[in-house]
Amino acid sequence: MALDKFQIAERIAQEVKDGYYVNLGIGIPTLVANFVREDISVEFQSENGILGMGPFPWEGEEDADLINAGKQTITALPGAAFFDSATSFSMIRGRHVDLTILGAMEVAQNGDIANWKIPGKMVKGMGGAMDLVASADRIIVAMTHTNKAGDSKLLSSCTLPLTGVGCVKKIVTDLAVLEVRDNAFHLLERAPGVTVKEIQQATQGTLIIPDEVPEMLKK
Amino acid sequence: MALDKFQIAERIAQEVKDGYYVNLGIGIPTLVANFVREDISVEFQSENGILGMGPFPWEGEEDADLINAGKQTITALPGAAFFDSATSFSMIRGRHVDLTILGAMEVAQNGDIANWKIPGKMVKGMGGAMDLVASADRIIVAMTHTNKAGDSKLLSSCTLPLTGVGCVKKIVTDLAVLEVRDNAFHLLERAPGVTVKEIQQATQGTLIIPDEVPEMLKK
Amino acid sequence: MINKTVNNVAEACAGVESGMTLMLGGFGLCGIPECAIGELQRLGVNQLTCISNNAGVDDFGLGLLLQTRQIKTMIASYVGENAEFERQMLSGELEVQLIPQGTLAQRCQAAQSGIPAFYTPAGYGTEVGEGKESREFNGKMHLLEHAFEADFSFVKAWKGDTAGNLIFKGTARNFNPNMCGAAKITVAEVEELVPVGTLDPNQIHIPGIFVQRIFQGTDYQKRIEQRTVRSK
Amino acid sequence: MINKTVNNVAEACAGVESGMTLMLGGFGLCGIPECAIGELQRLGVNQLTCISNNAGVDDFGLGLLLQTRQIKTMIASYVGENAEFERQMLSGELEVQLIPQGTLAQRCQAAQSGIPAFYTPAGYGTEVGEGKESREFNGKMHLLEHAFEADFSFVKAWKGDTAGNLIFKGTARNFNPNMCGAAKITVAEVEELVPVGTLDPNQIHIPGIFVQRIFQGTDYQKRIEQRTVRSK
Repeated sequence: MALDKFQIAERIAQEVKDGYYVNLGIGIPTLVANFVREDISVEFQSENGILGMGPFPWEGEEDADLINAGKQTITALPGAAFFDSATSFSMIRGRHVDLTILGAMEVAQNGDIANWKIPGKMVKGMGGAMDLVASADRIIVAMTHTNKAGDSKLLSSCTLPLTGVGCVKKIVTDLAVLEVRDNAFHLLERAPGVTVKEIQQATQGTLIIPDEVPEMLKK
Repeated sequence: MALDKFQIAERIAQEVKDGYYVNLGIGIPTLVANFVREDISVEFQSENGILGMGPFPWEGEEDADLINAGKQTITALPGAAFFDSATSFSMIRGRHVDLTILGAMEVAQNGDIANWKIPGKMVKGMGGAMDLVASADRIIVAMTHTNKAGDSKLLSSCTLPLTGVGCVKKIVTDLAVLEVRDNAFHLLERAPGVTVKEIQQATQGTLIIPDEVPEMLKK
Repeated sequence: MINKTVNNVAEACAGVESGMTLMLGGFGLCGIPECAIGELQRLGVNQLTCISNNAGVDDFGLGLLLQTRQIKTMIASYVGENAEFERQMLSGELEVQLIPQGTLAQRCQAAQSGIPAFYTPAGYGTEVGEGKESREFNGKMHLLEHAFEADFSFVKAWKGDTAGNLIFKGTARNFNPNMCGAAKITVAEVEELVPVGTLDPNQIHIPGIFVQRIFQGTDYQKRIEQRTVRSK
Repeated sequence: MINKTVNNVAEACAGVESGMTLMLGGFGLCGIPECAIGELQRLGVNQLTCISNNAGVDDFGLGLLLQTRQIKTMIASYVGENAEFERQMLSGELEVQLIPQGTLAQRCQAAQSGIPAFYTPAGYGTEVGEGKESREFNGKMHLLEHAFEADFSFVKAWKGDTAGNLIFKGTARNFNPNMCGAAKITVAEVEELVPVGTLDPNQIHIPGIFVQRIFQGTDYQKRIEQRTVRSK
């Protein structure tokens, strides 16, 4: 069965290693923080100016001066630091952030990503996404495998305006975990109960399938 | 009679206006702070990272963590701020500092200045001088009119490696106050008792002499 | 110290004219110069170019100046969550330049710092790079980006002193420090204006040299855009 | 929080090898990483390229590494007040690159920030501009300058916590913050190492992400180069 957004987040959390500074995009990526192992040390950076971001505040303790990049009220953990936007992107552009997790509307088999604009229809802007994808060494995309119309979001080439070129290394969808390299999607894992055939049908770009495709989230 | 270094500083202090942020170079410029009128508000910037620099500390109150760009122990006035070197040069390069006063080994009639190197002999480095002269709108040079060998330091063109090109606007020496424009030194004032002829003899570059040349430091 | 105090927001905004380019601090509704925005609306200046990370919401922040059609061009990185904005943009009434957030911040910082241009990898190979110079450094393509030029910068700080020294709070810092000194005139509004000598010189985020006018703001709403909480 | 603590200066300097490029904070003798310099001398690594605003004095600071001939190339802005330095330079034993102080700071900052290159007016028309690309912006000539590349950054802070967050004191701040995160590995030595949560997150000058190793230094001399005082 396809994963829900919490399970996608749970699977991505396995990619978060001890000592990582991590930037979480809006949406599913935000949920990843909830699933990171307790026995490792990780710090979350939000590009609006905090390192050491904590969970949402207790009711009544919200502070208008303390939000994340999704404009949600948050808390700061002991050891957190606040900084300005230029410093924030020094962390990102200077490759001090170890892992970037963000959503996408389309990913191409060469690693291109599109997630900021549908011409003539939706223009929210790129926010910090272009800086993040142009700079990060490790980029994981969290998204559904297909869009609401049922069309694949894993394409031979993107149709929407790009956010970055050749930058996506890994994708976790509701159906599968895939690695992007050598101009193809390499299937690594499948959602529990989802068949390789279903994944293949939902993938428009070139899909490389190994002999064995283990299930995700096996305990 | 030629001015001493304190009188040069006193004359330069007259160029300091209310509301100015001023960077003072090492040597005579440092003395200028002592002669600024009490009834105007001025802040001194030192490029090693302080705005609102105060006088030397009282004996026994020196702090190794509080120096000026000449490495002298100083104090911070109420309202002072400390900052890093990049921010310091943001102030300078970004033209937020209103007036720069520095010494020179040579100034040319086109405004070129040389003050950091005598090839094969003396190489102390330019410190912040190249940034200061390349950026400041108002640059005043404080120096003796001639060097120890008696040669003029106001030249048709500099012989030493340059610190900046076409940047000096005003010069205050022990003999005169001069404006630099239209590829010439324009004599504005003379030291008390110093004749125009003496100034002319001490000036190798083109000197423009008006009909009347008032004395400096007339009370 | 040089006194930067003005009496009120009207004095602080003196000289703002139609057709000018303004920088405005804030991220979403967090740390925005509420008082200055209110005064700009009252002044009725229009044909403005506004540089700000976001465009407010329909009825607050820069959304107020959109309602009254005072903005001709918006330069921002993210403009979601604003229906009127989207309508004006898609209809062509509003000119919009969307640029990557890090590039936006650095173009402000560059203006403050007298750096006319710099290279960044953000946006290479995308629409953002169209018509721009590109160049390879260390095997990677970069775009040449230029410092902004603006007439006024409006920023909001937590505390400030009469010499213009500023301290920001939490994530309300965001673009505010980078916009200080990045325009011809920087106007800072603060929640608390204190006498010179009150602030620790080690803890000042923006030294007063980057600020031309400072005043204590009033009636801050400090709206929360997305109230997310845990329940006990 | 991620723990950046190492036990001592020896652990902090692990991996430094002959021939490497090192950044060292400080202005004159103010805010220099005294412990790291001492350890570099003890290690005896040589053929070093050192990026630092100054070169110390004869018997302190980087002057110590000059005495022992461990430095091959010195990149600095001001090197006066050091006779041994002058001797080695004029005799050709020491390679020296003198660059404007603001350019030095910005090339560190650029390395920290992932900006490979930027334009500055400093040095145009002088020896410093020879062989460099120049370009006009706003009617004024500028030079293209590049981010530094270095193996280690050694900085000195006043207080730091185990997550690597740093606070500097007075003018001992200088180049230290700009060098953090500007090399592959940044080593911070502090006068006081405190537990996480002790420092106010609003007052941190350098967030821990820019620091890989932190330790509490010992036996600081904090020498004063020019003791200037007023007498009561």
